[in-house]
Amino acid sequence: MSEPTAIGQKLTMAKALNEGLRKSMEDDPKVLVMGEDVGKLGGVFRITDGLQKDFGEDRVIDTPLAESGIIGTAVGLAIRGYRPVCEIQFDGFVFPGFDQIVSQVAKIHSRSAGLVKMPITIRIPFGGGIGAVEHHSESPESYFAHAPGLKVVSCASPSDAYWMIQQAIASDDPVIFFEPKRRYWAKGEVADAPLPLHQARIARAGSDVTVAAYGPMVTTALEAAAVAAEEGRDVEVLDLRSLSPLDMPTILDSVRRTGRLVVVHEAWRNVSVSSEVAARVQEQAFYSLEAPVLRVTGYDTQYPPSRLEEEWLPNVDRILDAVDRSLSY
Amino acid sequence: MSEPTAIGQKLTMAKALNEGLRKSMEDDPKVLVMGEDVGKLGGVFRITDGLQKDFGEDRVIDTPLAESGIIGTAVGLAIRGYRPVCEIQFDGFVFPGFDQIVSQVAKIHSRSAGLVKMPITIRIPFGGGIGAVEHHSESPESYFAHAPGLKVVSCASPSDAYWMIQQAIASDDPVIFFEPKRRYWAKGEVADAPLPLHQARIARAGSDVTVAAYGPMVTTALEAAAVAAEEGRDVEVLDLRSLSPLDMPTILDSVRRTGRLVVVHEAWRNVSVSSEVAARVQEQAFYSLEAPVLRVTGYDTQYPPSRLEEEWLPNVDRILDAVDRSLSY
Amino acid sequence: MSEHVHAVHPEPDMVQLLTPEGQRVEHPDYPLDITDEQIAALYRDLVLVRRIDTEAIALQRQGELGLWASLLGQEAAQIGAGRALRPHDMAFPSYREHGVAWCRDVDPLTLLGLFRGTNLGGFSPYEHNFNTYTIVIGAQTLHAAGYAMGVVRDGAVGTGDPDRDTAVLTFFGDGASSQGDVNEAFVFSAAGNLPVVFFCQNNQWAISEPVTTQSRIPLYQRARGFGFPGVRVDGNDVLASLAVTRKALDDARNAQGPTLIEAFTYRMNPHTTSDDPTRYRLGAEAETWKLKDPIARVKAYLTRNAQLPHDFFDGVEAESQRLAEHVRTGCRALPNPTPASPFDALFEDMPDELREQRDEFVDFVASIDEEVHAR
Amino acid sequence: MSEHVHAVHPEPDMVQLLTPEGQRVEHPDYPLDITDEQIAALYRDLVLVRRIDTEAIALQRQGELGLWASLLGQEAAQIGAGRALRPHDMAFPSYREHGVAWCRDVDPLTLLGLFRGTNLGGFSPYEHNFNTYTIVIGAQTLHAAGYAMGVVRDGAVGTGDPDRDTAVLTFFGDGASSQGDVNEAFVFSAAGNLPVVFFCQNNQWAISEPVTTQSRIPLYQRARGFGFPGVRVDGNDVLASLAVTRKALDDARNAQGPTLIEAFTYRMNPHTTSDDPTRYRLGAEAETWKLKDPIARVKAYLTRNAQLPHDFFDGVEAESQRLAEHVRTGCRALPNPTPASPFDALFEDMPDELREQRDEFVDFVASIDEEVHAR
Ligand SMILES: Cc1ncc(C[n+]2csc(CCOP(=O)(O)OP(=O)(O)O)c2C)c(N)n1
Ligand SMILES: Cc1ncc(C[n+]2csc(CCOP(=O)(O)OP(=O)(O)O)c2C)c(N)n1
Ligand SMILES: [Mg+2]
Ligand SMILES: [Mg+2]
Repeated sequence: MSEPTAIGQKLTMAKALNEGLRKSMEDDPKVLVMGEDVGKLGGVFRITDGLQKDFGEDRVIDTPLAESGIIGTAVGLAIRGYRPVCEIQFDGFVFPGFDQIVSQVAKIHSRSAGLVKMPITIRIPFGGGIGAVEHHSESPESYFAHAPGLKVVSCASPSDAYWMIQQAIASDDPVIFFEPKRRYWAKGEVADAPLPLHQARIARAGSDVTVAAYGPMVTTALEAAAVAAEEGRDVEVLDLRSLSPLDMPTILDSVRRTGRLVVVHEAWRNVSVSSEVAARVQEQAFYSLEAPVLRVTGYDTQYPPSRLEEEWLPNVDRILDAVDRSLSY
Repeated sequence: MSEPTAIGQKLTMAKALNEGLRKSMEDDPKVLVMGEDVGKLGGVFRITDGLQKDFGEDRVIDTPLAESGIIGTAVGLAIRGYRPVCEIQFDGFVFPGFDQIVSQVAKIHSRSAGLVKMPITIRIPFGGGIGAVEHHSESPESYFAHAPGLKVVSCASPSDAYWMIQQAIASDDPVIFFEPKRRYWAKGEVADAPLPLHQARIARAGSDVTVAAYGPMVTTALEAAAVAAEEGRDVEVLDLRSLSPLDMPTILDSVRRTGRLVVVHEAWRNVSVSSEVAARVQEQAFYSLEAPVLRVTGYDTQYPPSRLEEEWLPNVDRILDAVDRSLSY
Repeated sequence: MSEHVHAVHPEPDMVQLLTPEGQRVEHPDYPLDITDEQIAALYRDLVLVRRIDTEAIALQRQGELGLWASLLGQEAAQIGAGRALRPHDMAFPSYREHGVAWCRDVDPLTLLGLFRGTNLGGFSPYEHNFNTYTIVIGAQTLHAAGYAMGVVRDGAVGTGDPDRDTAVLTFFGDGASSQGDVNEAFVFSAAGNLPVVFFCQNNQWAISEPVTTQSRIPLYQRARGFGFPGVRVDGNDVLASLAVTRKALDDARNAQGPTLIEAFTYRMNPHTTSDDPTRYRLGAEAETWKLKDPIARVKAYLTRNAQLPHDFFDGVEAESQRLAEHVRTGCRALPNPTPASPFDALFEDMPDELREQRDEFVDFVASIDEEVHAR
Repeated sequence: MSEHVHAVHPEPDMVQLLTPEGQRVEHPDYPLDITDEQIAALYRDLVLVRRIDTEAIALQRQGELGLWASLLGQEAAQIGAGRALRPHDMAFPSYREHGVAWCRDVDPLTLLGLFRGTNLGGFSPYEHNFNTYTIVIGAQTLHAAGYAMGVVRDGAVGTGDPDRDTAVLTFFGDGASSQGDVNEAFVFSAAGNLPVVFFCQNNQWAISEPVTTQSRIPLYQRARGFGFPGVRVDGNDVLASLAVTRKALDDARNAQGPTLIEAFTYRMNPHTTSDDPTRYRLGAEAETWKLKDPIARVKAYLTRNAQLPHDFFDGVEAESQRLAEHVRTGCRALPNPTPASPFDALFEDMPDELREQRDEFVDFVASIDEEVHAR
């Protein structure tokens, strides 16, 4: 039983994910965890810590070192009736499995005219700020949000981590689950009930400008909002939570109230989730916008050497600057 | 010598590409063509027809059936000083090579602090409308436009096909080259000089609305503009040509004149090239826009069975409808 | 080309139980006791799947199919493998396994939707334990390995209970052997000792590329590198294909792990109806392979050795006519996809934004249809 | 686990030329005539690269490096392989080949930028014919195969001219052997008979996964499946590693095609400085491998058999001290990346939109620095 250790408790996001996985495995014997080093080691971030000990090697599987193999075998397991939860060790290592994700996981439901379910969850620790080497700090969510047949979400708090991972696993559609690795160790209380998986959340109510973020940037956006408040600007912060599908009603409602929107993510700006949010909002709230939708994102370069990442990543200063620019219209 | 057969001639796009490849191979002995069935067969679309006969098996290489292998060995050839031109047989088959493209081809220049060039051209016949089966009608350009380190272009006419393929091969940066397969057999005259590779082109001047398209949709947009003209609406058609980088000056100049923009592509709408165009235009031409940027794209489903593709693909009706909606603001 | 120094020679140790001339031969490792009636049944299978193929090609010529991938020449490999399966075994085909589908009791019409463009596959893998066709080369081999991992977790291997023990059979080509996915499937299956059989139809060509472009040694030897057995069988010999596959599936069910079978055969027709083989191979090659025809040798054997009802061959021919008629009329009657179908099939739980797109598209199509009728 | 039934046993036929006790032994296929001075030079290499490793680990502990991947225990495999290379040969490392870099005359400081976070590699592969580190497992093996395709096209194999004939050597681990890319590299290299040598350091572990998770047979046997030779060498024996790699490189240069070398060794340290091996392996395992230490055996041999200057060992020790000092001070002196560098390094031909982003970023960083100084 895991509730006693989770709901109402103050947990790190890492622990909350671990408890959420544990709960899903307890609730459904078809749930499997698979990936590189997820067994004895408990994953390089310890998210699956103790699961192999408690559920056995048949349900917590250390796979050979091959991402296409991990996703491809998960597809076969799903066809056989299992619910695989695949761990990709780091964001930059999902690409060897990209073909199996976009051409198989995303397509098999359509290929089979809806007769085959793909209840696969692909967990990806993502984002930067941890002083890592190349390929360990990326934000590839936009690639997946473009692909029909995939649902893409990201948690920003331990509570969402605990609940959203369970909802993702329970989903009969494939979910790419992005975990903000640099927030793994931040603590928060686990709420006693979840929001719907694909609903955005008002993380801070405000009236002057809406700042929409997700994953690691929600904390940063809230920090920016706090600073702005001191300077008398009332910033509303949205935690998008679901990147595909987007919760447009919540986004539009906020923008209609504030008339201004700044979208924030670590991912590259070009052809990204923020491009889509901007494109939809300018179309669906054309007359409500008092300023163009602005974006604060990673620059369109390779993720920089870690000694430059603090500056390169969106931060409070750059968000405040965008808020000011938005208000200046 | 290939000029006599190309410049000033009326050629199909397939022949123009073939002539352009031939010219590049004549001009530079380091240019290699590699891929599945590009040799004796000349490719399933015959784009490389006759090249192996004329340049030999060492320069026109039938590779084993493995896309990651094709791109990965092209990287090694580039490091050795060659200019590989890789053919991906169909759009849907590029994904096994996705990791090598986004994590190696796109990154090695940065990884080596600019000391290693990646003059690789990856040719991808793309788009639908040819009555094909699954994976043979897709438009994956948005995935590549998101990745820093890659340049992404698409030709819409035989003349651009002839010149752009040579410019792409001559580029010291990697270029993903999208060929509108359903226009391979349309004929057009080859101009005697090219535009810069990354410059957009006004395909039809107009004053009421701007319709921006690329690849296969340029023809469709021009057809729509002709119909609109009969009904007294003067549509400007932009051929974007370069999807990454985008030629914003040309796009913004047009939008500032017309005040209205409709972006058209076959690709899925969610997190796509049209999202980026809309996001940038609403920011950079905020006060010039009399209507929101509208998009006419493939729907966010799997590419449909071919018996439904004619309706599913953007067509004259849907473009005209968007033009009307734009003008109705 | 300087890079191609080795050639692939047919192996001396290729398993054969029926010669091209129709002589029954024995193989120490693959005893097969089979009655003439059973051989006659295989003959019927061979004739009927070839007929399906012939009809499909004709339908494509008439514009009723957009494309067809012919199995001509590969009937024996597919019928032998397909008939070795038990009902609860699972098969993961590529896109050319019409003969295996036949053995799984999949109505040929079920396969035509994909090629006619009325669906993307559109049938349930569960109904006949036969997966939808997979077009991305090699991808299905990992699905088979994963399914086999599930079989292991279900405790459905090595129990000795024939109704419980389950094997997985997956199909791919000589060209596919170069794909990373196929080799990763070998890795997962060997390391996991999975109950999966890899059936590689080496039809000598990957579109225009000869098998030497993929490998300089016989493909069945690939398995050695991963630590499981590989065997080459005469893919034009239905008896050998049956015996070898049966043995491999038995081993899989008995927790003996994976086997790679290379069925040495030939793609008698173009790669697909869009291909033009005259550009890359000599007609003479096909001529020599005609002498090894998978059906002729069975007929020769039966006429010489079997006591069959006098009208057996006529009966098969008549049945083949009826089947052809079924395919012809059934193909034309296949329902077109509804405008809503791509949207409805995408998810179990459809997001609102997709529902809006669906309604817009359905209205749009309806509006065209009205115009059309208006005219 | 039900899926793991086979274990990997060290091969009896593992090539060894120097026993753990320091006894010189002969191997029929790998005669090595080498002087004691040359062995002493290898000893020096071994000691110095171990010292670089030790210093790097210390620098990581002090926060000067973000991460370090230790080569402890693998020195002999890397020095043996690295010293088998000729200047114009090309090496494609993974991320742990500091010993090979040393043999290529790459200044250790050149390797530290990646781990310190001042660059992403940041050096030219052409300067020492040593490619930048590749972190995506297995990717570099295809680069090596492609480079070898270029070598063939340059007519730089099989000419018999030692200054012209060129071989390519690529490094990867036991875990990497499962990646599709590595197996595709085998396919391309075998089919193309390419002058490439695959050097797999089987250090028994892929982070927390034992090699049995990847393969149930010795990894060198993988080559059989692709039609080229594989050999297992004692990776803790620098002489054997040298002799075996030299032979394989010679074969490659002489157009004999690829070879797979499995260097049987052990990762004595954690996977990287971020890893905690106590969670998945017993210290006792490392203890037994300590007895096979790559350096101790060479020292034992030299002390017993070689006529070296009396101060030889002290000399190496002194040099090692100087090297350590060089690494310590040099590391701290590595220049931080300039704000413009990620933008400037992206393309040969920078698009205007990127130039705008660069200028914005440079101004932004300048503004922070001002604030900082203002305080
Ligand atoms: C990943 C991928 N790349 C390319 C293709 C295009 N293609 C379709 S069939 C084929 C050749 C396959 O040859 P083989 O594996 O021998 O099977 P066969 O067609 O001979 O049965 C190719 C290259 C594809 N379907 N998937
Ligand atoms: C494609 C990919 N997946 C995962 C990783 C994360 N990772 C880094 S090293 C490693 C283990 C590699 O083991 P092995 O190949 O044996 O090399 P070793 O580290 O033992 O030298 C893993 C899984 C990676 N770098 N690349
Ligand atoms: Mg074939
Ligand atoms: Mg290892």
